[in-house]
Amino acid sequence: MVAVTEDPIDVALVLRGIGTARTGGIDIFIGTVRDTNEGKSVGSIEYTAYVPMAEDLMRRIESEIRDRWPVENVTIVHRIGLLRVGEISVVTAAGAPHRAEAFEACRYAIERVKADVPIWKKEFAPVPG
Amino acid sequence: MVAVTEDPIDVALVLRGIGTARTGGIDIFIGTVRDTNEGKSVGSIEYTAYVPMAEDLMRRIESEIRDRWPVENVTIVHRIGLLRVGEISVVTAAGAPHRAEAFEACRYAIERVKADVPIWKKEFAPVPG
Amino acid sequence: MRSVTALFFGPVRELVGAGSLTLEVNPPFTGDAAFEALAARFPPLRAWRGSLRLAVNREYVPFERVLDAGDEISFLPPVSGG
Amino acid sequence: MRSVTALFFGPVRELVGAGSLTLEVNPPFTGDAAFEALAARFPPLRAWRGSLRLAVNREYVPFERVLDAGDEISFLPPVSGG
Repeated sequence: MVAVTEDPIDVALVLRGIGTARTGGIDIFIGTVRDTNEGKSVGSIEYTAYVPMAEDLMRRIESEIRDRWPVENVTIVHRIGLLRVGEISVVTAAGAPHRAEAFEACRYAIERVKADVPIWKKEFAPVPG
Repeated sequence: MVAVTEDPIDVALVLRGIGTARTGGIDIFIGTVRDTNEGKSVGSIEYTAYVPMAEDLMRRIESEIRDRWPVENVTIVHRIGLLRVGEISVVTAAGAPHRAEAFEACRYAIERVKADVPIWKKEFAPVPG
Repeated sequence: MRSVTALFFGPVRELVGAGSLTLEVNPPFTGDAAFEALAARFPPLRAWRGSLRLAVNREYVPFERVLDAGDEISFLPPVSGG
Repeated sequence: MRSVTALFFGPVRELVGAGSLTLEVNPPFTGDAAFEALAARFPPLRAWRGSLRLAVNREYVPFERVLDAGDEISFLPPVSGG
């Protein structure tokens, strides 16, 4: 499952979609909005995307992963819109028979997202007070 | 947070304990009971532990991780008792400023658990019918 | 001249001040030619040229790619999702 | 003779048929000597020797470790958690 969404990402929901009876290991990466970036205070981040291209690329990444590792399930979800510190911006997850495959696939997914998926962030300083 | 527990592991609860405002990346590994192992059908697995030693070792693993990576939080939880296919046996998680550290710390945790923590499994075939 | 639809995102969108524009591209109708057409209208964009990637119909392609009339193109600034 | 408490887990527990026993260990009072005392009572355990790890007071230690009276020891079969 891949998606670009304006809604908050529900990790419990992601998890329910990722395990099967053949899955022995699931790796989930969760990216959250951090309160600093490159030394500057961050209050919120606005994410924008070239949505249809981003979803096309996510589907391609999923298919690359399925070609490369014996995964049962792959999830790539990125949120867009205005997110506050602590909110989840991205989740990648992979369920596989064994843990090494799950880790590698999940890591590959987030690295590819960060390198190629057309999503941009704009940081805003915390509101004073 | 580390624990050996007889209760089902609540991943949403783990997640709530793992993120802070300084956390940019969280990696969570979830081990589940698979329906086959080395070619044999599995219906359930009974996990037993040398509980106090297991928890001591988990605390040591957490402290090794904190020495080695700038993690905000580490979670290592292993369930014991009789688990059916699909149930979660183990969760390791690490929250860190950046994703590389989160992945490495989370992977280290599960590898150390599997290598050293005194927990044993006994597999049972599925009940026929 | 070939007419294409250019979409803008991230900092490029802020620079252009619009989400999309129709661009008239001169021969040889390449991505480079489309960029020239755009940069003629928004000169500060030239400073970005080295970091932009070209997408045509939602796929990354080289700037040498020849465009067809009606293509959806975008000059994408470095992505920063995650 | 030194008296220690031996705990059993996993397949070793099934073989011994108990969760714990008091073991009387002969000089030189090492983990090896404790294993000898146990294997004398449960000979099939000898086949396991190569794969067992010794824990004394909840820490892995070498079999050469000298035991004190009252130590909690365990001969742990290969772990299989996860």
